[in-house]
Amino acid sequence: MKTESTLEKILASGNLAVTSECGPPRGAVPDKVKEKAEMLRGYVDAVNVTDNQTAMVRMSSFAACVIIKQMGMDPILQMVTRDRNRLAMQADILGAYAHGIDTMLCLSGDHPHFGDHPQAMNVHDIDSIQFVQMVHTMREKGTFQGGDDIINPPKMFIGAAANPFADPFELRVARLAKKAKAGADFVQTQCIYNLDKFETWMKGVVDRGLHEKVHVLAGVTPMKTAGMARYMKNKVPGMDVPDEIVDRMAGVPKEKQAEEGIKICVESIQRLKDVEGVSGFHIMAIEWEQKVPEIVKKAGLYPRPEIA
Amino acid sequence: MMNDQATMPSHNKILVVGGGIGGIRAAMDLAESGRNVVLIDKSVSIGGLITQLDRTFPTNDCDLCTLSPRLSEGGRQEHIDLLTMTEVKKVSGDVGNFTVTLSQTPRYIDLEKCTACGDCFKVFPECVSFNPGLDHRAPTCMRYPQAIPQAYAIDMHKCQDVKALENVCKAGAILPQQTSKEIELEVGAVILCPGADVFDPSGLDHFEYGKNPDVVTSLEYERILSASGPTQGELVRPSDGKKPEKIAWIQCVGSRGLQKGAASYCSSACCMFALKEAIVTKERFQDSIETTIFYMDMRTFGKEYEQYRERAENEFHVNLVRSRPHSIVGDEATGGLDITFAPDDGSPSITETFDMAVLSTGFKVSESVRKMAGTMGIELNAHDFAKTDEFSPVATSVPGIYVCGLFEGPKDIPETMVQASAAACLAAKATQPAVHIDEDTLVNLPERDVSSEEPRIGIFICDCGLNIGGVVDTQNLAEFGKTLPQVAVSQVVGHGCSRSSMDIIHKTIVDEKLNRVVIGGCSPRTHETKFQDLLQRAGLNKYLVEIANIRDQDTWVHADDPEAAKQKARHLIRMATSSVKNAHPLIEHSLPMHKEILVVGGGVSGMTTALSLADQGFKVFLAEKAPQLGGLAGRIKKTIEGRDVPVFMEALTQKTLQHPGIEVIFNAIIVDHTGMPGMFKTGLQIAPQMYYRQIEHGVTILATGALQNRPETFLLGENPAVMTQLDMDTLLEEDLDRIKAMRTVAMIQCVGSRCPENQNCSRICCQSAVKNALRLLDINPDMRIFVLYRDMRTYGFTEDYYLEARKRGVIFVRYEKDAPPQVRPEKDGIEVTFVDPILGQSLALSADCLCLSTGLVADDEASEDLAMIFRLQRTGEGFFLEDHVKLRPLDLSTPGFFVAGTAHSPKNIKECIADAQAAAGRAQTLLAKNSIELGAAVARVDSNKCAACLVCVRACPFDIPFINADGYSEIDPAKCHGCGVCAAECPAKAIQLMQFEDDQILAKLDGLLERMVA
Amino acid sequence: MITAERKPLEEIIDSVKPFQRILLVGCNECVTVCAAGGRKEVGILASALQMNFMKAGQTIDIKELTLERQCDPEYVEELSTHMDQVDAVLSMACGCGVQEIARRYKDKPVLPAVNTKFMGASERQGVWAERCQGCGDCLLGLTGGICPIARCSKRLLNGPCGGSTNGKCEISPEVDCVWQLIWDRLKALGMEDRYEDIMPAKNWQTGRGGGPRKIIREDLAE
Amino acid sequence: MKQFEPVIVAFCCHYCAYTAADMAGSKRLSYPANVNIVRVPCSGKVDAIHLMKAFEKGADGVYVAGCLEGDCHFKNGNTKVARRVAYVKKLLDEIGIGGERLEMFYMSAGMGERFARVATEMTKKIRKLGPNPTKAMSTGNQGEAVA
Repeated sequence: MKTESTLEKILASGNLAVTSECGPPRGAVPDKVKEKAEMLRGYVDAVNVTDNQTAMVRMSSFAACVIIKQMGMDPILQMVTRDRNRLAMQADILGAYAHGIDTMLCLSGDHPHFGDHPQAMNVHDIDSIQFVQMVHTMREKGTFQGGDDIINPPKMFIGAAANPFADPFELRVARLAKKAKAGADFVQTQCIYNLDKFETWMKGVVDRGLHEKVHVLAGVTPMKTAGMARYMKNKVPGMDVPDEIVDRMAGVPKEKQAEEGIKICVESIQRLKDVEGVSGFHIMAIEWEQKVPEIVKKAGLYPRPEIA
Repeated sequence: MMNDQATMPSHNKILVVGGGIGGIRAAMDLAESGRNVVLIDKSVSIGGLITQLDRTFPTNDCDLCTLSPRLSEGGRQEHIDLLTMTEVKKVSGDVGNFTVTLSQTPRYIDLEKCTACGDCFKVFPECVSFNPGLDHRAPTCMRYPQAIPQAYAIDMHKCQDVKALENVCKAGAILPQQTSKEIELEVGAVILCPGADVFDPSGLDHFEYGKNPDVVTSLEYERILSASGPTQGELVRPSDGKKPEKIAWIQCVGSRGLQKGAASYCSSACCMFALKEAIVTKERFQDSIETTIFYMDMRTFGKEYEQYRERAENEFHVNLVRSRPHSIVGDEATGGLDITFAPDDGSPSITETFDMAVLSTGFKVSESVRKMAGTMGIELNAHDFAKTDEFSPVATSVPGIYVCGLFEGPKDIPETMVQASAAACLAAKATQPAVHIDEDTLVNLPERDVSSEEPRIGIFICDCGLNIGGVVDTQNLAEFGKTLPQVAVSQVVGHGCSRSSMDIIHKTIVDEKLNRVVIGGCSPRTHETKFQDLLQRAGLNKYLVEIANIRDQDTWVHADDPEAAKQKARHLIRMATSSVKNAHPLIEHSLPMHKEILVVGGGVSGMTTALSLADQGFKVFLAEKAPQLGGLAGRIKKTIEGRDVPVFMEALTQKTLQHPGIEVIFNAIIVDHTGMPGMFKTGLQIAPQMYYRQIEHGVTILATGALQNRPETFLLGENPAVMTQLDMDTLLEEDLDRIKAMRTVAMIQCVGSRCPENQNCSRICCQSAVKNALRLLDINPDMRIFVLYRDMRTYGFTEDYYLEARKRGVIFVRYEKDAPPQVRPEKDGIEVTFVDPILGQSLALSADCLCLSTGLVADDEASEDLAMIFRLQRTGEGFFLEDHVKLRPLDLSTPGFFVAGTAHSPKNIKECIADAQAAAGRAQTLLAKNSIELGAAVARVDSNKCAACLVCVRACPFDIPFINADGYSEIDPAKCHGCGVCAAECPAKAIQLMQFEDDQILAKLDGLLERMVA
Repeated sequence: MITAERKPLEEIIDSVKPFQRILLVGCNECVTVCAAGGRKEVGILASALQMNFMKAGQTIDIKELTLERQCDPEYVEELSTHMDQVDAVLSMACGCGVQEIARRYKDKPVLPAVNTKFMGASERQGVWAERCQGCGDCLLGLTGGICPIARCSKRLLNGPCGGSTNGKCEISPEVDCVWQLIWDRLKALGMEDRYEDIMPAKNWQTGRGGGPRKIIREDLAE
Repeated sequence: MKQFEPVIVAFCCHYCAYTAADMAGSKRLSYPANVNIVRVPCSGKVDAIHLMKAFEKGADGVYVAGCLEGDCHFKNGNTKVARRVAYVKKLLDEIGIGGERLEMFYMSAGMGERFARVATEMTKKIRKLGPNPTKAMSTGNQGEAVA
């Protein structure tokens, strides 16, 4: 084992891993964090804690992770290169690890353009791949990015994001390869609605044997309404929602659409289970965490394996 | 230069007889194409009939002003040898080498010495005569202010005390002993343009002309209106000097065989003449005067003339009464004139009282001209006009002697100009170009370097007769000019463009050492070059003049508010003055001339113009969009005179195809065009492969023709019995049996013409109808033929055929615009219902055939594309718009472009051929030059300011600027088109457009907006 | 070239309000080329200011002058003769010019009339786009001659983020995804494999990270 | 008090608008004397500075008249200047002179009537707008530029 990470253990055991996420509140309200985390207890192996998601200020991922850790659950510390330079990032990693946080996700982050502080300077001192590389160096070499030794280097189980749907598509597998090369242990993908396209990508991944180097957790997101489906299709960059899905959502009466969304989500998981190279699922139920248990159950991923 | 033949070798000399506008045009065309000309006129100065006109339609310009620049050009042309008071005695020999004997009656004045001071006249008014009628106080024998030559003439018989007269002249220019002399010359060709007399109505007692002073001819009325006329342009009744309130015009006096001694033909020009006089009268007095024209048919058949008539009726409220008054009787009591006439609606005669009556007298050949023709052995037609062939409109029966203008047949100014150029073209063929003489070196003072001088501005204000002087006080304006900074001289110069005024300006420039000149006059568009030339002659760079357009853009448009006009005139003068300060000398560039010609269109006009040019050794490209030559004329069988068109066309086509100098390009579409006169590049695509070809040429002649109009009315295209006149023309040759079978034929005129869709009169339909009617009767004498018309427009000699048709029983019935005939299909025929104006009730007739006179319309599609590609202006109907409706009828406003044939307006074959030869003649005037003079209005880059930013390179519509090896923008003055876009976009202000530099433009604004109380 | 854009007139007007006699100075280099501060813009601005004050019944005395280059002391020296007749200088040059004038004429207020934008190229007449951020350590050789630092919204050096859609950037369909461009170019050059080398974290010292920069050519410097 | 008489500057291209003005002359179509023509070879020659200076010097209204779209004797000078006119209109708004005092018109050489109509309309419009604000304060300048 490279790390103490529960997620690593689950994956190593060959079980399909399940992660979900919890967006920290836009205020100093620890109970909100607890409330959300509580819903997921027992249904997921680890909980992603987002870092100023969509460039909106929220409680820091680091602090929220600490709260969740204290609840005896396993948080995944998300961190974006947008808001910190390499000093700040390494400092937080040390701090987090000091609180027993051993799993993290390295991202570049949404552009401030989309957030509540469009005027903000975006740092991007390093990019996501260099970020992965940096965390990997800290773990394997025990040195800071600058080269100095670290006393008790943090051993992080390193995750990254992968978007199989963004352009240029032909670059997508290579991009994963790069992240693997940089030292990523697992990737969580963008929400998958276009399963065919995902399978094409996955095939490319398998052909290059990348799934041996890095665990791929397929991202899924249940849709609440046809409106949401349409929005994701048209407005969210790098999101690929086929018309069938939109039509299917629109095809059912309003009050039944949420249900339909869950159905689609579950069916996707069912199908993806059999896709070679998929080693788990990342269920992103944005502000809808209460539905995660239902999905996990219906998808036959419950109960979660007990790992000592 | 006068009377000096030494400089001229004879073989390339051409004699032009008659110094009217036609003669001047012919002489100038020849001179410009390098031929030497002897221009003779029997009167004391040239100008002819037109110099007696006040203004001409449609622009109602003052004709002296449009003409005079031409005249002094005529005087200036080094190739022209002008002999006045001279007539032809004898002509012998034949084409290429005629020997002519001229006799010149004494002027008793030494032209070289006479300064036209006028002293002789002041003391001895009786020995000078002035005589186009109505002349109470013989002002001077110079018939009009811009006379050429600029000298007096003496009538010695009238002179009592010759000695005293001699002494009066300080210049010692009076030569009492002068005697008439004979001059003999060798010439290659002769052009006759002696003009015509007008019918003398004094024989017609029922009009009281000559008895009652208030009955005048149209020409005399012109003189009354004319600023240079006896009444100084005041409109007064000759009898009592009162301003008339009701004026009547009576048409066809001496024409259309109406009165005793009247000619049988139509004089063609009188209808427009009367309309113009009525409009000008209305313009002067608006509603305080009533104008009425009594006419039989309103013959406004020329280009856009119909619209002019519309304006007369609707805008100016000229009453048009269709009737022939049978008498004018003076009313002692009222002092008025009682005119009695029968309205054409059949109602009984009416008598109405007018203050003045104007007789629209027609043209007739004068006795002297008839004699002259006799001595030359020229065949005359039944009306004593020179006989010409329909297929060779300006050639007389004697090879080498050509005719143009009124002597060829009654016509108006544009047609005269066309024939003049045509005659010039043919005459030029018979002669060789003279050695080119560079005019500038001959007449110009050496250019003075004014760069170091402070501006000394001279302001010269034209009164342009009443055009300017009648609205603003020019004297006062000149005084105002004096108050402006750096103005050395400011004065009024009468008709600034007149010879005398030009000389005054010339002298003032020299004497006062002026180095900048402002002319307050008419538009720079028409007169700038004239004054630029004047500066050059006076030793100043031609770009040191600025023209303030106080006529076209002030007095003409603000006549209703003299105070405003006055202020604006001051603005314009101030603007020009402050701007001219910043003007500086510019040099012009020149390029070699391409002598090839591109003719677009292979119809009768295109082929004729191509041949006329090719015969003189020019290379012609003839682009035809169809796969064969011929055009519309190729579908016509017979002319009205019965000539066989197909035979003629076949010969023409063969000649064109076989001529080594002509390259015919079939299936060709024009796709692009660049360049300037003398070096055009035109791109063609040639079907079927549509391959691209570019042609380099010096001039372009558009002979793209027109289309036969086929409006979907009167069952045309639906019913086999309905056809156009053109169809009938074919039928007459190809299906005699069908013709023989017809018992009744109806014809409807003005179908698709003179209507909202097409305001134009198609000109040729009336004669085609008459032509076909007569041919029908030839085949089937007892056929009943009805012609339903609005106005029969059988102008000129075609009137004879109209007469003949009536004699032979063709029934002509008039219909009103708003009550057109109705047609209904019948079994084997058409029922035509129409209102008989006399009976006032509608009649129906069953016709075996209905023949529609549909006339011609512009080929809108084609002409629109061409107008776009060549950047030409078009009329509302889609015909190409000429540069000057009267004086340059075939020149398009884009230099280097000419139009011929029906692309200009509807015409018959004869007129098309004249056009074609004329266009060729006009083209030669350009092609004769060996280099293209480029204006100096080109963009210039200041390399010190240039940031080499490429803005000009990208902005130039013609891709001329480039960044040169030294790293700044360079603009080749020879290629620059002078639009100034680069100058306007340059962010470093490193580019200036010469002649329109920023400081000049800003100075104009200063001049205008300077906050000073005037 | 350095690009700039005239400031909103209102802002310029406010900045010159306190002064009576203004020396309006243009520059014949970059700002002329990008139509922000050449002779012509100087003329237009002068006229606009003039009118604005006339409107209020005031007059302002504006002297127009355009220097060959405002970022060279010798050229800036040319202003010296005018300085005693003006209360303030309004510069239409880029920031460099403004500062050069401020450096030379210690006791005169210098006001910027343009906003200096970026180092760019003109895409076509009237359109300029950012191309370089002067990082001081050019990596264009590795990215097919297209700069991800200047042209990627996130300055990503190792490939497109998940937001790249149809060759456009996630922040706006008006903006090209530079990594799409780079990738197309690498393919065109047959250098696809280059892409998989990880570009190490950038050393920003050579750029702004290293503080204000200077170039000294020993052989030329005096 | 006599009605305000604006001074209007019309930059006219030689080939179309200026010819149209002459045409209006030969047809004797009267229009307000307030319009003063400055002749340019092509409307595309008219510089933003010329437009600004015209107002600075006290013009109450300014317009540029070029050939009909597509008919420019120099291909596209008229559309080029139209863009400049739009740009300067914005500037004039910014400094409170009012962009509506500046206009762009198109006409062919034959359109004497249109020239007269445009001149009349523009004058009417500027009369309504009143004097150029730069003259408002400096006393008594109103009719004067016309006087």
